[in-house]
Formats: sequence, C-alpha cells, structure tokens
Amino acid sequence: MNQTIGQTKPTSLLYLDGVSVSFDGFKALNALSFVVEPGELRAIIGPNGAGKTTMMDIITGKTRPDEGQVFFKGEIDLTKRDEAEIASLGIGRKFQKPTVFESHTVWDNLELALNRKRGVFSTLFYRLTAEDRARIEEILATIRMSPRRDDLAANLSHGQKQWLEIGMLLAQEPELLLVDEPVAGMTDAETAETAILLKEIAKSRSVVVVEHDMGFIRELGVKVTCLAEGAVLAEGSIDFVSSDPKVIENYLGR
Amino acid sequence: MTIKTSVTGAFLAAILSTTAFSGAFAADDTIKVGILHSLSGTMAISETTLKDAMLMLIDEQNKKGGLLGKKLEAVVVDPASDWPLFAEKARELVSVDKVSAVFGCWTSVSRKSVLPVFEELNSILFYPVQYEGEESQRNVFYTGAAPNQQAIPAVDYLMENESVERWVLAGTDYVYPRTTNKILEAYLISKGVKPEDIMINYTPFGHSDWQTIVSDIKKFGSAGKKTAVVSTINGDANVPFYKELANQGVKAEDIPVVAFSVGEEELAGLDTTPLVGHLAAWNYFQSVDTPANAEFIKTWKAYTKNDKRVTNDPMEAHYIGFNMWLKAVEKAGTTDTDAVLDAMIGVSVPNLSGGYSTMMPNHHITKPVLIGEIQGDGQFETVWETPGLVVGDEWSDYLPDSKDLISDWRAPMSCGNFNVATGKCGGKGS
Amino acid sequence: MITSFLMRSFDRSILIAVAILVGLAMLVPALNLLTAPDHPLHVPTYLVSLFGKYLTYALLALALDLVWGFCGILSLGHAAFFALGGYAMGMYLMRQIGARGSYGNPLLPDFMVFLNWKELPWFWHGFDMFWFAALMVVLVPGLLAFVFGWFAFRSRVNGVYLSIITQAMTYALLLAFFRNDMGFGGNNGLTDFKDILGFNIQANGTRAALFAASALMLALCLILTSAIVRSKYGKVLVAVRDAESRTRFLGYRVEHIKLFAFTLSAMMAGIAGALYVPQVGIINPGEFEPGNSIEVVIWTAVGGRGTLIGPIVGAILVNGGKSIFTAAFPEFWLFALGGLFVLVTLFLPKGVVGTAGAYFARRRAELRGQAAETPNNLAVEPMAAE
Amino acid sequence: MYRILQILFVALCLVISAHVVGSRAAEGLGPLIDQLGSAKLSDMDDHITALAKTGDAKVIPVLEALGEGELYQRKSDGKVFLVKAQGADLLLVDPATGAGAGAAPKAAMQKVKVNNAVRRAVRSALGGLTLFSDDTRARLKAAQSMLQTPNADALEAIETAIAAERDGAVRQVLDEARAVTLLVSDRPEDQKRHAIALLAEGNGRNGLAVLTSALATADASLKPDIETAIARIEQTQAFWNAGQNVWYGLSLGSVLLLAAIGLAITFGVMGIINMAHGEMVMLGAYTTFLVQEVIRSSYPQLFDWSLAIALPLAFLVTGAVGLAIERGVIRFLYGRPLETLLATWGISLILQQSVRSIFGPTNREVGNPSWMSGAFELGGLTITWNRLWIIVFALAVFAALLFLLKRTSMGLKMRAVTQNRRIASSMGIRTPWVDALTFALGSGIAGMAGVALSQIDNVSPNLGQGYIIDSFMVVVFGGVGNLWGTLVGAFSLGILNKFLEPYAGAVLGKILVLVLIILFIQKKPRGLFALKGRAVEA
Repeated sequence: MNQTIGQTKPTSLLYLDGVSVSFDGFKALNALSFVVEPGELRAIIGPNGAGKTTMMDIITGKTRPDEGQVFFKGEIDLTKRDEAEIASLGIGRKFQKPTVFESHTVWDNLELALNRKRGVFSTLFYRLTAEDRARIEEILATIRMSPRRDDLAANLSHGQKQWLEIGMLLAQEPELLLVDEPVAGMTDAETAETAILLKEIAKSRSVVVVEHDMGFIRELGVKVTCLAEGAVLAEGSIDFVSSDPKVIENYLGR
Repeated sequence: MTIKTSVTGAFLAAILSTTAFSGAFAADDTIKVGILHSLSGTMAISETTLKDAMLMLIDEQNKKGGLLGKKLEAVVVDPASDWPLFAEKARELVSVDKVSAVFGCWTSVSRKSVLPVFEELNSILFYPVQYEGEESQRNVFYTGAAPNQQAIPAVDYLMENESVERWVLAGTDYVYPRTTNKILEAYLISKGVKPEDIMINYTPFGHSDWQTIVSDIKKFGSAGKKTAVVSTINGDANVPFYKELANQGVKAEDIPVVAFSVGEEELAGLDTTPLVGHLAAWNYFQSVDTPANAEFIKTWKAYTKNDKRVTNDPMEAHYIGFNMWLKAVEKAGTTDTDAVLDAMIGVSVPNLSGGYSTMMPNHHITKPVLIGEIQGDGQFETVWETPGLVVGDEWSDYLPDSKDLISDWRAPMSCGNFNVATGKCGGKGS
Repeated sequence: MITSFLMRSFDRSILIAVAILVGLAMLVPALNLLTAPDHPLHVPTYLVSLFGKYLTYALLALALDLVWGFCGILSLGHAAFFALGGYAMGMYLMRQIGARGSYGNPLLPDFMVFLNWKELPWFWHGFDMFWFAALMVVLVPGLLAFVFGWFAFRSRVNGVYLSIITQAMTYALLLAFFRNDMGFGGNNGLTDFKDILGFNIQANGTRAALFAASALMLALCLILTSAIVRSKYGKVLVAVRDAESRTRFLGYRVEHIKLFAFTLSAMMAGIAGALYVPQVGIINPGEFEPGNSIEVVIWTAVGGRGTLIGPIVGAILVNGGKSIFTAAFPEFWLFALGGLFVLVTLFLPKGVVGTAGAYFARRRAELRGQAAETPNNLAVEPMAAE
Repeated sequence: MYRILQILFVALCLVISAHVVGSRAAEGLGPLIDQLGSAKLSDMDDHITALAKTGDAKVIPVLEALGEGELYQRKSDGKVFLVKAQGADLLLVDPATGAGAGAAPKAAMQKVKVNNAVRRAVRSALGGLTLFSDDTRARLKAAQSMLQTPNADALEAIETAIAAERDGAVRQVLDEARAVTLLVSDRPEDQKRHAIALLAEGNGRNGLAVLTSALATADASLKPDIETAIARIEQTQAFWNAGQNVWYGLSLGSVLLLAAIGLAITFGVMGIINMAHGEMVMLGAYTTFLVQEVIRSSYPQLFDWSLAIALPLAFLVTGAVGLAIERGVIRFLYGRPLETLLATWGISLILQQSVRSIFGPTNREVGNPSWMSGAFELGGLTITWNRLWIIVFALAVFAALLFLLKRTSMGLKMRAVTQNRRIASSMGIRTPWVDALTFALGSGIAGMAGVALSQIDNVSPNLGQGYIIDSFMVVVFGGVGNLWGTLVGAFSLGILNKFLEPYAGAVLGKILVLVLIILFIQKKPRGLFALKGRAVEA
C-alpha cells in the first residue's frame, strides 16, 4: 500500500503519510496514511475517538503532528502552515457543530466567506462589486436560502445553519472541502437534500465527509474509509467496508 | 437615539440643578469651609481622620459663636485618592460651593494637582502634612513640617545622643523621600559622614515583603559602627516593615529606626512592644503634657465617641492652621481672599505643645521639633526637643539649586522663589 | 475611496450623535465665554472643564469598545494607553514652562532640578515641539499596543489570559512610572502647566477651546469607528468575536485583524489622554492603576458594548454620577457605584443603550405588525444561566 | 578597672551569699533608686552603674522595670516605685523592700524617662548582674548582651563565668562573647589572635562587626589575621545568603500561594473572574481582629490560641459571604466570565466601603501570638517563626484542598460540575448547590489566608487590593484549573522575585517579574501546567 501512495503522491490532492499525534500520552493518530484524489468525494466513518476530527485538525493546521507528512497538491507541506494560510490555499472545513457568525446576516456571512483578498486594508476599503453580488446570489440559490438573506444567522434553524456553513465553504471556493458530520441533527428530508447538495459540490472539487449516518453514506455512494484507534481499518466501497469483520467488530457492531 | 439625548439632557439638568441647589445654599448667613480629604481609596486610611478633626474644630468654633457673627459650615467632598479628582473637587469647592478656605490634601501629588486651581480661582488652601519643601505658593499655607523641621533635627539627635556614624536612608519611592534623602545626604556629608557609610534604599508603595531589606539593614549595621535607619517609608508599608523588624530582632538599642511618616495613627495597627525605643520626629505627640493638649484630646475623644481614637501631628497642623485662619479673618474683618492672605502673615496662635506658632512670610509656620520614642502602649515619649521654635525652610539650603532661593509673600517682594544671588524673582531670574 | 469609506459611517444615530457633539463644541464655549456669569444660560468654566474631561473619558471608552465590543478582546490595560498619550502631552506642556519653573531652569523641569539632574534625558528631547509631541501621543501607545498585540495575538493568547496580561502590562507600567529614576516625575507626575500652543492653559478661552477640541475629536473618532465597523473589516471583527476559529478557517489572519483594531484603539486612547491632561492639569502614574482600566470597561458595559453610542453614554453617566455622588454622599458613594456595576451586569447586560436599542427595535417591529416573526435579534435573555 | 573588680566581686558574692550582702546594702538602695526619678537622661548611665555596684539582687527587678518603662516617680515626694497598671490606677511596689505600697492614680505619678542609651546601660548592667544567675535563660540572655555590646571591663567577669558555666549553649555564647570582648581589650596579641581564629569559625555578624572595627585600630602584626578572618566569615555568609534568599523566596511564595489558592478555586476551577477575592482575604483578617478583640477584653489567657480560633471562624464567615455572593449575583452569570469581572468588581467596592464604615479606615491591630514572634538561627539562616508557620500553613491548606478535590465525593462533584455542567446535572448532581458550595469553599479559603496574612501585613480595608493582581498572576502563570500549577507558580514567582531583588531593587525586580510573566504567557498561552487536549474552541 505504501508503494501505491508513493506513486500517487505527485498527482494526489491530499497526501498523509505516517501521521501520528498524541495528547498527554493518548495516541489520537497512529501512523495514519490517507490519500484523496482531485475531484474525489470520500466518506470517513469510525467510532468515537477514532481520530476523525484530529485528522481534520491536522490537515487544516489546527494541530501539528508529532511525526509524519502532510502534503497538499503534491508539493505543499501543510505541517508548516497555519489555519489561515491553509484556508487560502483552498482547503475549506465545516465543523461538527455548525459554526456561523450569529450576529451577522446570512448575506454578510457569505460575503465574509467570499474568496477575495483578506488583508486588513483590503477589507477596510472593500466595496461589493456586481460580480461578487452575483456570486453570493448564486450561492444563496444553491443552498436554498435566498429568501432569508437578511435574517441574522442566529435565528436560523439547526439544519439551515449547516447549509449556510456549506454555502460559506462554497463561497470560499476551495479545492478540498472537509465536512464533519453534516447531517447530524437533520430531518430525513434535509439529510436527503444535503446528500444531493454534496454530490453537486463534489463535481467541481474534492470533498471528504465524516459521518456516522450509514444511510447517508450509502446515499452518497462513494469510497469509504473506516478509521479506528487513529489508523485506517478498511477502505473501499460501502458494501466492502461494512462487511469487513474488523469494521463490524470495532464500529458497526453485530 | 432619543434615549441618548434625553439621558444627556437629564444628566445636564441634574448637574445644573445641583449647582443651582448648592448655589442657593450659599446664602450670606454662613461662612463655608471646604474639606478636601480622601474618604475612600488608598489614602482614606490617613485622611479620614483629618476630615473628622476639621469637622470637630468647626463644630467647636460654632459653639463659641462662629466667625464674624456667622456660623461656619463645612463642605465635605471625597476626592477618593484620585489625584485629578482632587483638582476637580477643589474647583467645585471654590467655584460652586464658594468656600472661603479649603483645608485638605495629604500626598504631595494631591497638593500639586490642586495648586493651579487655587492659583487660578484665587482661594486659600491649608496643607497640614509634613512634606519635601521646595515650594511656596501665594494661595497655600503649609502648616506641616518642612524638612528642616523634622528630618534634620532628627539626624542631629541621632548623631549627638546615639553617636550614629552609619546611616540607612530607607524610603518609599516618591518625591518626599527622594527629596528628604537628597537633603539628608548632603547634610550628612557636610557633617563628615563618608559616602560609603550611607545606604539609600527605595521601595514601591504598599511594599509588603520586607525580609530582604531588613536583613540588608542588619548586614549594613554589622560593620562595627553605630548604625541608624532614617525611614521615610510611607503609610501602609510601615506595618509590615515594623513587623519584620520586630521578628528579625532589630532592636532599637542596636539599630534605632527614626521615622518621619509614622505617627500614633499608624502605630494603632501594631503591637508596639517589640518596637519600644524606635523613634519618630514630629512637631507634636499625643503624649505631650500640656493643658491645651489634654483639652484637645478630651474634645476629640468625645467628638468621635471613641475612647481609643488617637491624635496626631497633621491633626495639630489643622488645629493651628484653622485657628490662624480664624484669627486672620477676624483681623481682616472679611473672608475675602486677598485681605485674608495679607492678614495671615504674622498671625500667631497657641499650638498644642505649649508654645505659639507663627505664620511666616514664606507661608510656613514656626514649630518645635520633638523626637519621641515608641512606647509599649502605641504612644511616643518625647526624649528630646529643640530648645526653641524652628522656622519652616521652604527652599532647602542643602540642595544646590534651591539654596539661593527664598520666599516672602509680603509686599513689595511678593515672591515665592526670589533668588538672592541674582536679586530677581522667578528661580534663577535669568 | 476614503470618502466612500467614511460616507458609509453615517447612519441616523451616528449622525445625531455627531450633530450633538459638534453642537456642543460650539454652544458650550459660546455660553461660557459670551454670557455674563449671572445669566441663566451661562455655563461656568468649572462645568466646561468637567464636561471636557467626560468627553475624553468617552473617547477612551469608545476606543475600548472597538476592541472589546466588536472584536471581543477584553483589554484590562487601556488606561495605560490613555496615560501614555497623556504623558506625551504632559511632557510637551512641561517643556513649555521653560524658565518659568520654581528654579527658573530654562531646560529642566522642576522635579529634575531638585533631584539634581544635570541634563535632560534623551527621551525628553523633541517634546518642546507640538507636532512632535502630537505625533508621540499616537505613536507611543500605538507602538506599545502593536508590539504587545503582535506577540499576544500571534501566540493566540485569548480571553481571560489576555485580560490578565493586559493588567500585568499596566501594572508594570504603573510601577515603572512610579520610579523616580525613570525621569517622568515619579509619583507626582507632571503638573504646574502654563501654556499650550502659546495660550495660557488656565484662561477661560483655552479651556473652552480644549472642550471644543475634545468634542470634535470625539465626533471625528466616532465617524471613523463607525466607518470601520460598517466596513467589511468591521464585519470580520465581529466574526472574530463570535467565532474566531471559523474566521481563521475562512482564511483570515485573525492576528492581523486583531492587531490593527488593537493598535488603532490604543492610538485613540492616547489621543483621549492627550486631551485629558491639559484639562485636568496633571498626569501621574495613578492613571496606570489597574483599577482605572477596569473602570473603563465598566463605563462601556454600562452604556452598552458593541454599540458606538453606548460607551460614550456610559462614560458620561458613570463619571457624572461619580462627580455628583462624591460631593453629595462622600461617605456612601462607593456603595452606589458598586451597586450600579452589579445591577447593570445582572439586569442590563447589554447596557443602557443596547437595552434601549433592543426595546425600540422591538417596538418598531411590533408597529410594523411583524411582532411574531421579529427575531429578538441581539437580545439574548438577560439572565440566561448557563 | 575598679568598676569591673566591683562587678566581679559583687557577682561572686551573689553566688556565695546573696542574702547577706543584699540585706546589708538594702538601706542604701532606696535613695539610689530615688535618684533615678529626678536624674537627667544623660546622667542616667552613672546612676545605673552605681545601682549595679551595690550588687543587690533587688536591683535586678528595678533595672528590668526601668528598661520596660514600669518605673514611676510619685509627683508629691519624688519617691520611685515599681508599678503595675490596675484599671485607671497604678499599683505601687516599694523597690527597696519589695513590699506593696498601695495604689495611686495615674495623674499622681510620673514615668521615669528612658531612652535607647538608658536601655543599653540597663542591658549591660543586667548582663553583669545576671551572668551568674541560677536561671539558665537569664544567663543566656546576659551572655548574648555581652556579645552584642562588647565591653573590655567585663572581660574578667566573662572568664569567671565561663569557668563556672555548665550549660553548653550558654558556654558557647560566652566563649564568643569572650573573644569579642578580648578584641576590644588590651590583652596580649597571641590571645587576640586566638580570639580572631575563634570568631572566624563562627558565622555571626557580631564577630564581623567587631573584627571590622578592630581592623582599623589593630596592630600591623594582627591585621593579616583579621583580614583572613573577615574574608572567611564573608565567604560563609555569601553561602548562607544564597540559602537565605531561597528561604525568603519560599516565604514570599507561601504568601502568594495563600493569597492565590482560593482564587485557584473560584477563578481556576469555576472560571469566575473574582475581583472580590482580595476582599475575602480582608474579611478573614478582620475576623482575626474581632476574635483578638474579644480575647483581649474577656479571655486574655487564650491569646496564643487566637489564630486557632480565628481560622475556622474566618472560614465560616467568608464562606458565608461567598455563598451569599454566589446565590445573589454570580449564579446568574455562569458562562459569561468577563461579566463576572464587572459584578465582582462592584461587590469588592461595596465590601471595602462596608468595612471602612464599620471598622473605620485606619489599620487595626492584630497581634502575633508568642509562638509566631521572633526568630531562630538555623546554621547561618535567620528564620522568623511567623514566616515558618505561614509556609507550613500554606502547604497544609494546599494539601487539604487537594485531598478534598481529589479524594472526596464532594470534590468529585465539584470537578464534574465545572467540567460539564449539563452532564453532571443529568446524572443527578444538584449543580446549583455544588456551584454555591464551590464558590463558598474558595471564599472560605481566602478568608483563612486572611488570618495568616494579618500576621505580616496591615489589617485595613485596602488589604485585599494589594494581593488581587499578584493572585491572578500566580493562577494564570501556573495554569488555570490546575492546583499544582498554582503551587509551583507561587513558589517560583516568589523565589524569582527574591533573587532579582538584591540586583534590581524591589521595584525593578517586581517589574521584571511582571514582564517575564507576560513573555511567558506568549510562550505558553495556557500557563505552566496547561490542560492539553482536543477541546475544540468555539
């Protein structure tokens, strides 16, 4: 397997090799290796404490690995960069708990997320151009929130916040999108719509989804990676993974 | 937004109405006296007593029939140990409450803060605390001790009676100790003390951990020469300092400490048994045995309804200042500032230590200097006294830049910093 | 670009506030100087200086609000920037005294003369020129804030930790300025000022002018802060306040965003201090007192943080109350002040202006008949436990 | 020379037949004592010497009373009495006969004036008189006074005493006293050289003082010996000084620990920025004051127990105040830490002013019980009892708190609630109650700290303010939420401060420590012992 990774490194979008990190003696990630190809939609499952969120923390620069390599687009070493830099490189992240700017309107949330210059002075003298306006309108339509554009984010329902956050990630125009449990707490209808939305998004970029909802993952119908105790347990189609005895033992239960 | 305007409006109205309100009270049937002492904050510990003392003095005077046939009325404000607030409150007392004179301030910085106000509004301030000198202002009367009325006699006493040869000058790092120590250093050197026999040490306000410094003092004192500590340590820091002295066994018989800022009030917070024999230099002690003082203490205890309340030097200074002001107003027949300023000079009133204190042309007064030893009961016992009265010297003779300056507020000189070398008013006069 | 940036700042409340301030800047001096003292509309000089002082406090509170209300940085050291600005101005005023000091030394301030200093310390040079002092008024606090913020924000010192080290900063400065060896007059600070720009500092005209300057400067800073918080940058500030890591993951350099606001705020605080000193006539290390910084926070909280008018109202209310109570109830005013802080945090967590604003917003919404839907937007339950 | 022979003679007589001599001299004693009453301060020395010469045992209480200021002269006839205060009156004792002489009002009596010079004369006279006392402690005291004020005249007396001395400790002091005295005498050089060698062995400052002054006057031949002896003593002292600094640092650290430990609960564990913490310390100190007031007026014999009584009371009083504050104000502010700052600041103003209104703005006297007074020597270290007890106390409080939090069910609940309120609540823990008790505990501990701090600091309304910033620094430096961090933080800041102080001075030292803390927080934004983990921030 290592050999294949070695070969895919130059072309793969995201490349993790032998990444380990521990907190106070607890090994959150244990020599994790993981590759995402351009345009791929990937689902990650795994029991609590398997290291899913920690992996995302490492990719987005929030946590530094104790050892191991993390490369983006083949050449860019992510372990040497901080969150803002990595975000600018084109990696977006959605948190487990929906995090939007509650005291801003839906529109402002998207405007802030828009992929424009983000320095102090460029934001200070920023004026909304027709182009930006059109882009925001477009995203609003995509996430089906056009009528609520002037509402404060604080007043959105839980599901709407999740969507707004996805919309913000779209506005960021990332090449790789990391999505942590996007359908937690959603109704079935919302879940279904979210699956459609993610598939739509994945057409133009790579997406990594962490999710517990097996139904949702089945709906996505993509390659699945199962993590346990900080390392990859199994990888493949949902049917392949869910029939793996180790996965059943560790995660799905009998 | 309407809220904002209405709030501001209401507030403006409130301010103006209090102004008008107190203005309305400024009827002609009373003479107002301002009391500008901190009642809260760090200085409340010292200043509150002075407020009470002033209220008592005014009360007593009213029992005697007031002044110029009118009752005296005290106006108390709280500048809260906040120096700019002192200026604000002084301005309020003079221009809103229209007081005839203000008794107040403790720290030098509070006095410095209000000086321009009294100058601008031409009113009178009585300042009752020992201070560093180097100042003489037309509108201020300094009833506390100048350095020559406290520090220098104390050092003389130690040199003569205790044959001290080695000196620790320990003080809080602010202007009074700095200046006093500069003066003392120059004075000691002029008396033949070698510079290496003088140790100067400054600590911050409210310093509470004295272990290192007390042990340094012990070390400095073990060089085979009689050593004494001259302490200009201020206020709150004294209690932990003395507690540390007592515990480390620094006895007065071996290394006496003479303090300029420790009075009866400060000792009230201490068990003084281990401190017996340490010294203080003041112009008044509660233990002074005169009928006037006995009367004063009796009135004070009755007024505060507390048998344990002590009296101290700044209280006596207010007593002197207040009586001088009464006399000057009577002499001038009016409370008008200019007339009172003229009448003040030369006024002589009894002090509490059995003599008379006189207001000199430099706005400082004559006082006896007493050296007292701390007793087990928290009082001082006078062990030495200047033979006569000492005139407060505002411009020290031991500082190079002030030795040529004098002050005389009588016409025609009317100058606070006349240079005798150049013969001109205004410092160097050049 | 600049005009459009500034034009953005004017909404109704800001316009009214600016109008009031400009009006005061003209009216108060006029009423003070042009009416006779017994005229019913006469404003005594005493009140002119007092209100001038309040306005500088208001500016300080506004500066704090920019970082606390909008960016969530609770600085407990803003009085330090205020004091530094004040010291810069004080040094200019000291140099203006020239040979009129007690000792008549043309170069050295009095406190240096009697402590036997022979020459002017290097950092006192240049302060005889107003432009230089004016520059230092913004540069020194700005630089300190920049350096301090650079380290603190880069290492992601946050929340309570940041508040405590800002306290440490102002406390260290307090101790440093108390030291006479520092060359800033020790505990007594700088006093006995005579002239400012050639005008007698005690003249009524100068006082009125200083009042007007304070009012206009406050108006100007209000416009500026309003423009800032309404720009995209302002939205980023609020975003940082509400969800710092989200902002970071969007690609914003949070440390730069914070640093700019912090530095700018410190500069405004410095200006406030510079206007404060000539009006109260003294600057001393007491201004660095950690408690002072906490008080500024309280003014802002009382008025309403996160609103621009709030801190101004809060500063004037609290200080006005202090002025009245210290004279009316000298023994008990601390109870009133302490009680006020407790009650405001308990019952008006959004401050006077914030609460009133929310109330009026609700009323308007009701009038428009959308009561049911109106997001009771900013109004978090006043006493939301947990 | 005559005088010391006299003393020696007297001393010997005292040992052999004190009674005979005593009664014989008694007739002359009365007038001699009465002379003290009317003498000038400058003549007192001679009168004291004359009294000492009589060698009468009755002189000892008279001189002691003189030193203590308990000798009074009757204004009417100039007769001098030993007195004891009894209410407003003075109880008189005739010094010559030791018999009671009735009582007299204070106004009728005048205290015999003493100053430091008189006290010194008394001390050395008593030293001579009690050098042969039966009481070991009196002999030790006498030997020490001989050591402190070397007087060549007393040399032979000391030597006689050494010969007679059986007690090792006294003997050691006497040997040192002899060496010191020898140096100021005109004894031959080799004896002096011997004395110098003896002094160089010890580490006493007395030796250093005598040697330094002897250096100026000594013969050229002796000078090298003295110089090496001085160098040697200084070397030992330098060694001990480092130890002394560590001790000072530990003791400062223990004060910081005491001040901060309550805050480590209310701020560190509960997250309340409790600006009223200092006022809790102050209330504890005032409780001590009240306890001592009651004891002084009603049960003076219990004074040494005053702190033991004050401790639980202070804990209860401040704990109750803390409980009231939590129930009345803070419980509405959980989850809004910065707002607890504003409210508690208001509370601290109110508490300060309340205390000022009730007790007055001035310092209140809190005495040291005898077991907390004075100092003892440990090698070259001077260790004051009060500091030692405070260190012990601070560590004891720390240990007790640690035990409470880690080993009891209450502690478990406290930790559970502060870590996850909702889950704790769903598990049946009454969270509001636990919150209140935790806050009360933190406040109560602050109150106990106040009892200890009343022993070394002012008891005034401002007491708390002096500690609040330092306490926060300690907790933040150590790492919020970690008690061990508070312990290590307090002691390391204390020691750092004390090592900087000799070089930088007290002020600059403190500034440096603050700057170092600021820099340290940049390096470790969560303090010395940060809690690590995934903990996603909001």
